This record gives sequence, C-alpha cells and structure tokens, in this order.
Amino acid sequence: MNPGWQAIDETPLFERMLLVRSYEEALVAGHVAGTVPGTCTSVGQEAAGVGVVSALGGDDLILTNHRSAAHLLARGADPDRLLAEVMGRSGGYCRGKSGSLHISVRELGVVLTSTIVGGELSLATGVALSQKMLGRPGIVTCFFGDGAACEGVFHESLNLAAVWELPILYVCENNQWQAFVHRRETMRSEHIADRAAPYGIDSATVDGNDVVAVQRAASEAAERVRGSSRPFLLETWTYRSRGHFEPDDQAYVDPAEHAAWLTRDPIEISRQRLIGGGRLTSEDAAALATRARQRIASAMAFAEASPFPSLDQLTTDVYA
Amino acid sequence: MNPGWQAIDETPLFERMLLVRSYEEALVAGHVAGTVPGTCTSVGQEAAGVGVVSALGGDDLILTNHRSAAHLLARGADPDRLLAEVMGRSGGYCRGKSGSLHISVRELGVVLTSTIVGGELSLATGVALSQKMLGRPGIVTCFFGDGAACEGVFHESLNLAAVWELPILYVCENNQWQAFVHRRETMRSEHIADRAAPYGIDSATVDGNDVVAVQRAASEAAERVRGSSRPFLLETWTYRSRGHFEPDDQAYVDPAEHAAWLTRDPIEISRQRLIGGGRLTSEDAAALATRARQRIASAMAFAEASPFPSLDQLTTDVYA
Amino acid sequence: MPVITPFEAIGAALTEEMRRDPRVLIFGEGVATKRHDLLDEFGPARVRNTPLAEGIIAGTAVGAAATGLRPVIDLLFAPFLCYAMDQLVNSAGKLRFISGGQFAFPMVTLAMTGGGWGVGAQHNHNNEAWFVHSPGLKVVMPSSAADFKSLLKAAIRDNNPVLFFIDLGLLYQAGEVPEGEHLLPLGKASVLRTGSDVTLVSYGKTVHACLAAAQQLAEAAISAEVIDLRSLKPLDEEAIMASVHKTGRLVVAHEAAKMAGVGAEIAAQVAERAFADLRAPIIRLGGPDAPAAASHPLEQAYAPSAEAICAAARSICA
Amino acid sequence: MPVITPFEAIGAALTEEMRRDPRVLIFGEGVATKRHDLLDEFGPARVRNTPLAEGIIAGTAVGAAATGLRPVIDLLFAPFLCYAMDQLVNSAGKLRFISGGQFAFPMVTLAMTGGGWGVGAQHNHNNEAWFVHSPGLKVVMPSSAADFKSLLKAAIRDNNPVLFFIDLGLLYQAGEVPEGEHLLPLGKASVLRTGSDVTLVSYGKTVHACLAAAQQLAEAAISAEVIDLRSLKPLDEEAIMASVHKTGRLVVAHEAAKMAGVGAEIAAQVAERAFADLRAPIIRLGGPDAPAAASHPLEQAYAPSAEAICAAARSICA
Ligand SMILES: Cc1ncc(C[n+]2csc(CCOP(=O)(O)OP(=O)(O)O)c2C)c(N)n1
Ligand SMILES: Cc1ncc(C[n+]2csc(CCOP(=O)(O)OP(=O)(O)O)c2C)c(N)n1
Ligand SMILES: [Mg+2]
Ligand SMILES: [Mg+2]
Repeated sequence: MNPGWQAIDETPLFERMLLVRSYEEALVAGHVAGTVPGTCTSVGQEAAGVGVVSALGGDDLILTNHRSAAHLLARGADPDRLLAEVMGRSGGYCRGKSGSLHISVRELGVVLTSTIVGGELSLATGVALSQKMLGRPGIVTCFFGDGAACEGVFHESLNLAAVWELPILYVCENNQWQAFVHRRETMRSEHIADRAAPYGIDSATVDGNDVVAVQRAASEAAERVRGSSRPFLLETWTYRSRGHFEPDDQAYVDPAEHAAWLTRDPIEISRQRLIGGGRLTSEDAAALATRARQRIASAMAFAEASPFPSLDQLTTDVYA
Repeated sequence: MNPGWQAIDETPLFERMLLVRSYEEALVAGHVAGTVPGTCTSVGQEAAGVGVVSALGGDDLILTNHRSAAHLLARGADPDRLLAEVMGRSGGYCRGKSGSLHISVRELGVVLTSTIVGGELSLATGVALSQKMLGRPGIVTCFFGDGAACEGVFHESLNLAAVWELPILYVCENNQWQAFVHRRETMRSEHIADRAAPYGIDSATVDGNDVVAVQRAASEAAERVRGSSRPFLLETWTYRSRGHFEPDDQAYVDPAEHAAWLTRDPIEISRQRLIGGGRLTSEDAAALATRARQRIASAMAFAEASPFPSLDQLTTDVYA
Repeated sequence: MPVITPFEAIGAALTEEMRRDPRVLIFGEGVATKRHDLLDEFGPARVRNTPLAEGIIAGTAVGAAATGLRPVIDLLFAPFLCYAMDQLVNSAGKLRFISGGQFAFPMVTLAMTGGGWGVGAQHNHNNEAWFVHSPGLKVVMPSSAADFKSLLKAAIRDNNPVLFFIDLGLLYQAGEVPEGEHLLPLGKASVLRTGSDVTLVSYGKTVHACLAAAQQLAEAAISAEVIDLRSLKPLDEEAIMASVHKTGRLVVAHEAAKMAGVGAEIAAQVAERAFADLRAPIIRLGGPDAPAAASHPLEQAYAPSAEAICAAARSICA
Repeated sequence: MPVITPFEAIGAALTEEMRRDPRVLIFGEGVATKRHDLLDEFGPARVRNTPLAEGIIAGTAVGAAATGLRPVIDLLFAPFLCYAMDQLVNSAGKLRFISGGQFAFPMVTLAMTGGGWGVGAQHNHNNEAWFVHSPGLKVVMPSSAADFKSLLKAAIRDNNPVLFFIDLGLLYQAGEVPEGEHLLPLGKASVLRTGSDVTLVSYGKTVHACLAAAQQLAEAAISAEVIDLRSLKPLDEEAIMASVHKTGRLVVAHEAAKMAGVGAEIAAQVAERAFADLRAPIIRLGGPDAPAAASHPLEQAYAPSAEAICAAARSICA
C-alpha cells in the first residue's frame, strides 16, 4: 500500500491523533491528581507517530521505547489496557509489571519495547533477522529518538543491518530534546539522517508535524525496505511540546523555540487542513475531539477498576 | 614541525621500521621456540605506525592497543623493557603484568593502552579533556583498527570529541583484517574515513605502506588538530601481513590479496627509494638491518635474564 | 543543624569539593541542567551536559582521571551502568594493575538505584554486587543525608574509582547535615544501634527497615545491634565480626536480589571467621531473584520490610 | 568411547543441535572462520561472522530469540561481555518479566574465561557471578569434555537465556565423550567423588584441583566428597545440602575472585539452611581481589591449587 498524497484519507489520522492527545492529557491530569505515575508524553509528536504507524501493514512489526503512546494507539492498542498498564494494574498489557516505560503488545506486533535508550536499536536487528530467515512478510519498524542516535548501539545496529541486508525501517523522531538536554548540545549536525550514508543506508527527513507528509514519506520508505530487503532511515522532524517526564517545569527550554513550535501543533495543522478542504466542519472536528475524550474517560474507569497484581506476581514471568 | 616532502629524512624512519620488523621477527621466532607467548604482530604495518609517531611532538600523547609494537618502538621505547614485558618479566614496562596486549609507557606519553577493542577510543576523549582543561600543549593521538571502528564506542568517541572540540588525532590503521574476519564482511564502505563527516570531523586517507607519505599526512593532520583544537581522522590504508595472533596459519586469507600486498612491503618500498635516491647503498641498508637485529638480540638477552615477578605482585598495583 | 535532602547534600558535597579542588569536574546527561547552581558557580567547562552515551561518559572520566582531572560522572540509573561496564570494570578497575601502577583513577560514578518511582526493572535494579566482585573499584551506598555528603566528599578525594550508589527511596528524605567539613573514611561501617542478641547488617534504604525492626524487637525484649555498612568495598569486616562476636546471631538485609548479593559475602565471611561465635543460622533477606515491577505494590514488596527483618531475627533468637 | 577436546565437544553439540532444529544458528566475530565445518554444513545464513560489536551481536540474538530463532552467539572472552551487559541483563534477562510473559529468549552466549593463555586481565576475568546475581538468566560452566557437549545441547534447548562459560584451561583437555544423544539437565550438580568428612564444591577447571586435593586428603585418611556444580544458575542447593548434611564440613573453591563470588552464595546458603549440620567453619578459596596478570607464574598462582584446597580441608578436619 503506497497511497499518493490524494489517496490519503486524513480524517482517521486526525482521529488517531486526537485519541493520543486525549490519552496523554488524561495521564497528565491523573498525575496532577496523584492517581497516575509520571510518564513521558508525546504531546506535539502525534503526527510523527500516527503518520508512520498508519503507513505500515498488519504483518509489519514495531519496536518502540519510553515515548510510545502514539505508536501504540495508532497501532490499535486498547486504551483500557494501556491505561491499566501505566497505572500498574493487572489488566494492563504487561500485567502491570512494565508501567508506562516499556509496554509491548505482541498481538499487535509491537515487540520488545525497551526504555533503555538504544534498546530498540539493539533488538531490531534480531527481529528483522527472524523475519528474513523464517521467510515472514513483514518489515521491522524501529522508533528511536535523536538522543538514542548518540548511543554507540545506533552505530552498531545500522552497520549490521546494512551488512546483513535486514528489512528495517529506522524511524528517528527528532524532537529536538534528549531529556533535559537540547539536541544542539549533543551533536554538531542537526539531522540524524546525515548519519545513514556511511553505512550504505539511504535516508530521508520529513516534517514530523504534518501527519499526511509523514504518512506518505513512511509509505515510500516502507516500500523501499520491502522491495529491497535493505534498511532505510526516516527522520521525522518534530518537537516535544511537554516536558521529558511528568512533572517537568521546562524551565530549561528556550521559550522562543517552544512558542514557535506550538504554532505548528500537528493536530491543529491537520484540523485546519480538514476544515479548509471542506472535509470536516469545525463542529465535526469538535465532535471527534469529544468522542476521543469520552473513549479515554471510559478507559480511565476501566483502569481504575482493574486490581493491582497479587504479590505472587513478584516472581512469575521470570523464566520460560 | 610540519616538514614538506623534501624536508623529510627517510633514513631514520627506515631504521625504525627495521627495528620494529626485527623485534617482531624475534617474537615470532621466540614463540616457535616456546620462549615467548603469542603476540599480535604489525608486520606489514610498520610504515603506518612509524610514519605517524615520527610526526608527533614530545608533548603529544599516544593511546594504542594490542598491535602496538610500531607505535612503542617509534616513540623510543626500550626494546629491553618491551621484550621483558611481553615475556612477563619484572623488568618489563608494566612489571610483567600486562604482557604484550596492553603495554603503556607513561614516561614516553604512551598512556592507557587497552586490548579491549575500542578501549583506546573510549579513553582518548578523557585524556584530551585533561590536555585542554589543564592547558597542556600536546595533542592526543589515538590509534585504532578498522575493526574498532565497528564498535559503538567509535561513534560515541568521535561525536563527543567533535562536540567538545577535543584535540584528538584519530588514526585508523585499516589493515583490511579484524582478527579472522575481513573488513569486507563487516562494513559496506571500504574506508573508515568516510564515517567522520557526519560528526563534523574532517578526515584523510593515506597509503599506509609509504612511510614518507604517512609522515607527511600525519604532520599535516597533527597541525590541523593543534591549530583548531578539533579532532581529525587519518586513515592509513595498509595490510596485516602475518596472522592476527601467533600462531595463525592464515588459511582463511585470500592468497591473491596477500601476495599483492606483499609486493608493497613498507620496508622494501622505503629501502628501494633510499637506494634509488642515492641516499643509501644496499650495503648501508644491509648494515642498518644487521644493527637492528643486533639491538633486538641484546634485548632478548636482557628479557630472558629478567626475573619473573614475585607472587606478592598478585595483589600490588590494584589500588592507589 | 540544617535539615536538607540527600539530593541537596550531594549538591553541597560537589560544591565544596569543586571549590576546594579545581581539578574536580562533573558531567553527564542533563547534569548542567539539573544542577544549574553548579553551572552558575563553576561554569560550562567544569559542569557539562553530555550526549546520551554512557560508555563514552565513563571512558572520558577514566581517561581524564588518569591524566590529572578528578571527574564525577552522573550515569543516572544503575541499569544504565550496563552501557559503561567496559570502561568501569576493564579500564578503571584494571588498568592500574595492568600498567604496573603507572596510572591512578580518581573518579566517582553516581547512579540511582532501588524502588520508589515505579519506573520498572530497567531503571530499578540494585546491581552494586557486580562492582564489589570487580577488582580495583570501591563501592559506597549511604543511608542518610549526612552520610551522602560526607561519603561523597571522601569519594571525590579518594584516588581510586568509586561507584557511589544513590538509593532512590532516600533521595528526598531530608535529614540533619552538620555544617562545615565532615568526611567519612571509605570502608568504615557505623553502628547505629548497639545490642547484644542479634546483629542486623544492611546498607542504603534498608538500614531504616533494620532500625524499625530493632525497635519492634526491643518491645519483644530482643536487643538488636544495627550496622550500616556505608561502604560495600572496602567492606568493614572487623565491625561485622566484632558485633557477631558479641551477639552470636546475624541477619543481613538489602534490597538487591538475595541470590549472590552482597549479603552472601557478609554471611560467608562470618561463617568462616566467626563460626565459633555463631549461635544460630545466618539469615539473609534480599529481593527475589526477579526483575523489579513497576506496579506500586509489587515494587514496594520487593525490598525486605521491617516486619520481615523482625520476624527473621525472632526466628533465630527463639 | 571417543576422546575429544571441549573445543570439539562444543562443535559436536552445535552440529547435532543445528541438524535437529533449523531455528538454531550461530554468529560472532570469526565464528564462520573458526568453525568452517559448521559453515560448510549449514551455510552462511546459519553460521555468520559479525562486525566487531558485542553489543549488537547480543542484541541481535535477543531480538531473534524473542521472535522464533534460537541463536547461539560467541562473544569470545568473558571481559568482552562488558560491551553486551545491557542486551544480556536489561533485555534478555528482564524483558520477559517486564512484558508480563509475552516473550521468551532461547539463546546461548558463549564466553571463555580463566587463566591459561597469559593474555592478562582484559581477557582473563571470571565474572560469572555477575550473571548469577542477575534475574532471568541461567549460567553454566562445565568441567569435562563430556559435560561441555551435554550441557551445551541442554542450553541450546532451554527456552531461557543461558550464559555458557568456557574455562580456557580446559578447552584443549581431551576427554571421553559418549557417542549419541546425551543431555544434562541445567541446575543439577554432579557428585564426582563421594566422601564423609568434608565436601569440596567447585565448578570449571577448579573441579580438577578439588579431585586432586581429595586424592591427597585420602592419603591423610580424610574422606572428601567432590561436587561439580556444572550449572551456577539454577544452583543445585539440594545436592550441596545433602552432602554437607553428611560431612558437616564445606570448602568452596573457584578461580573467580573470592570477594562476592559464587562461593559466597553457596557458603551463605549452607550457613542458613544447614547450620545445624556444620561442624566447622566454611572455607572459601578463590582468586585474589585483583585483576589477573599476564605473567605466567602470577596467572597460574591466581587460581586455588590442589594444595591450597587440601590444606583448607585439613584445617577444618583436624
Ligand atoms: C541508557 C539510558 N540512558 C539514559 C536514560 C534516561 N532517559 C530516558 S529517555 C531519555 C532521553 C532520550 O532522548 P531521545 O532518544 O531523543 O528520546 P525522546 O525522549 O526525546 O523521545 C533519557 C536520557 C535511559 N532511559 N537509558
Ligand atoms: C571488545 C573486544 N572484542 C574482541 C576482541 C578480540 N580481538 C582482539 S584484536 C581483534 C581484531 C581487531 O581488529 P582491528 O580493530 O581491525 O585491529 P587489528 O587487530 O586489525 O589491528 C579482536 C576481534 C577484543 N580484544 N576486544
Ligand atoms: Mg529526543
Ligand atoms: Mg584491522
């Protein structure tokens, strides 16, 4: 599936972004209220996550990290079980053992999520090796941040994927921040994509706040990986609007940079394009937002009703 | 000191290469005789090592690895103490505790030698940080192999050196081999130098078997590091003529490649140029070779006479 | 006496040592952001943010320590030390010996560990025993705000690589910290409560569980001595032996997994050197041989509780 | 019975398991070069050389294991595991638990350790205790050619990540290896010699020092039982308890540093569970708390000798 610009129906992407935003607004509110632990939100990065995931096929696999809400929800994860996991409840996808930072949902092909920065990069090659050697159709999409691109395993992963010709779509969400450090302080080049060529890997950079542009770029990139069984690196240029981890006063953030990016909120960009193109009225858009909030409200109810794991869970799931 | 081609006096470089070759021939003979443990020789790479080290100033520091004979001897290390170290004797530079694989000689500015592949890359940044923060004049030269360039720490080291503007001359001896694996099997590009640009580091590649070319390229590179207090990557293109570690039958080596490189033996290239240029007669050259062998013979006598460390050395030098 | 948190005590120790010695510097991911008071006072050369790369952060510290600086690095959470094991173990711990004593490595590595934030097993993993088992390193793990400051100052002045573990559960537990210059020698334990029936040995957060247990035991007319190791390497064997000589009974507790944890070393030393003094089995309490869960009740149940320590002591004092 | 070296026994185990199960593959630095017989039989997809990058070698194995393959990786020397600690400990050991049981990691990591080649502390470092202290892993360390084969076959069939340590000193010590299919369960120790006065517990190369010591002890009319742990995790506690119940005396010996080594765990378990059986202090012998030197006499003196084990046993059998 390689839809051209026209072919892309933006409304479902818009809805997914609304669901992600509502979900994370609920996490933030819950944190303030003391009912939800701190989390890494992807507010401002919804288009980067939703755009890529919506370009993937059902056979494709995904590896992600600590900032995974958009990837999981775009892939169709159940908000009930996600919220339950974040809140450490037995009804969560990982029985409450993961919490928010390393949620895997195998049934959706979201495998081996790691919160060790670079963990996803170190595991993606093996997942792709299985796909290749076992003759499975899907490619492997590996989401990582600009900070992860500073870890040595980034270098090792790309080099091995290139040498072994592994079907990996590397997706770097360059959100300008690496926890409490700006990308500027950690590398001389602006773009992670610049680093792919020496390994013999092709790359592209896309406006990560335009969900349609991301979806198209990701579709093209995924097709190249599928066709060549070679890795490709796609960089989504975006911004982490909220702090690194709740709570975070962002006192260290340059207000001008922050303000400039807020004017490019991915959901707002999408909303205006949909309304401008006559595909939605502002009432429709508002209704979709309300529906998303309602879905998350019921998920919160589910999560709060889900019991904590019993203490025997301390030692289960350790050995196979 | 930045001598142009003319200015370079090749004879002392030729002598150093002869000393290195004699030293390693003695190690090999000793190994066959059972008196010397196995070692990693740099036979075929003498020009790469001697050329670079001879371009450095007395204040400059060197980090090297398991294949260090040319670096150490070119820097003026005493063959007596080197051989004693390789043979695990108390008269060795490291009291016999290192053996051949991680010989440091602090008094010569050869610091923190590590046999962990990439170890020198992980330590060079800190040494350069000291030079910079303590206002010392010398730059830091870090020798590593093409294999080490596959370790993640290569990426981390170059990135940090670039961001912190550390005075490091990275020297990759690309000898085509990584133990029992050819470079071809481990990376898609032929040259390590290609990997420097994305970090914002300039690089150059030089014929590593031409000691004069290496000396000149290294002098220029060192001057750039000195002048800019920025890292630079120099790749010396050479070949590991003997095995990885004695003994090694090299059954895995392509005979054609091996033969082709043997025709470019760095010592022979130098010898012919010196004789051709009328700077040496073949008798002079032979006499220099004999002198080198004699020097190593006396070193072997010293080493064999040096006692093994006493058992109390098991627990000394652990804590400061 | 001023009451401050361990987070503040660490800042105070860093400030005092950086004022005292210009060779001391600190770097790590976000250090300059989170410790901007240090940045303001000492400037960007001595207080540095780094790229996200634990290996080179540690390697840079090792190289700098060997050549004249005295770096302190913040590697954040103990599991991230996994990316720096080569630099910490193979370089910092071994290169002095390998070089025949040519180099020393005065450096301190900070790492948070233990439960408290519900962040799960890739942030919460007490791996301090790895470093106790590795040559050439020192390992410190304080239990009070005052000790955080005194031990960190001593660690910075030590000429060897020191792993300084920060128990997350203590980071914001304010306590009295004396003004002015106080240093504690590395390798000396402290007897926080004297007793005659049983010795409770611990470190970090679990020390407080031992003190609570001792309180409960006192109500049951069992006199417990509580030892805070403070430093795991060097380990204060003599303090442990002296106490067991007196009490004849030993309970060792820590949050780290019991299996091959530091408690095993202590129990083994006592079983060898104080066997004649022992009047009862040596009991160890530690985390299960499993990763730590994010879920709050599981995370809290992972570490030995005062009740469990009390019950263990009672079982051997019967 | 054919007499082969452990190097050959490892090759035989790999060959048999790769024939039996097409999901088994092996990769590492030079594996395809050094094991060209495997390359010839199974081809370049299942026998792979890799770039020099332990982290991604291990990470690739973890990712492959979770998704249907059964990788064996060769990381060469134990100190090089330092570059793969995150993948082995934080991923292979923890992600099953973290994911609530969604993944299993059937993979084997080979690493050589111990003295014998005079290559110094960055090649020779027995760090197996780190992995015994880490959740979710299994740790195996054989002492004979036959066990190398049987334990490696069992490790390859195990559905968990197994660290398989190869004692360098044994690699070319040929021994009888029975033909055909023989597997040993992971977690079961073997009593190599029965005795009634003292129990000698060890693993790897040091098992042979214990057997020699037992011989010498017999001449002094001391009857020593020798236990080869074979697997360090799971640890066969019952075999140890049963033996100490009989002998009342325990000596534990290994080449790894004594400080916080596996011997500490064994001594601690006995001091807790078999206290009533103990008739004498528990003696541990292990390497000094120092890196291993390259110099031959120092390297050889690092590991406990038969004489030292014998003397230790005599000291508690007096
Ligand atoms: C190995 C490791 N080091 C540090 C951390 C702490 N940490 C968690 S997320 C993060 C920032 C990661 O930045 P980036 O890769 O750009 O991802 P982003 O958070 O921006 O999505 C850091 C430093 C970690 N989890 N793992
Ligand atoms: C971390 C680590 N992995 C593997 C080894 C084993 N080893 C020693 S040298 C070597 C090859 C290194 O290749 P390269 O970096 O090109 O240096 P060269 O030997 O060619 O000079 C290997 C694999 C090691 N010493 N350290
Ligand atoms: Mg980022
Ligand atoms: Mg090479």
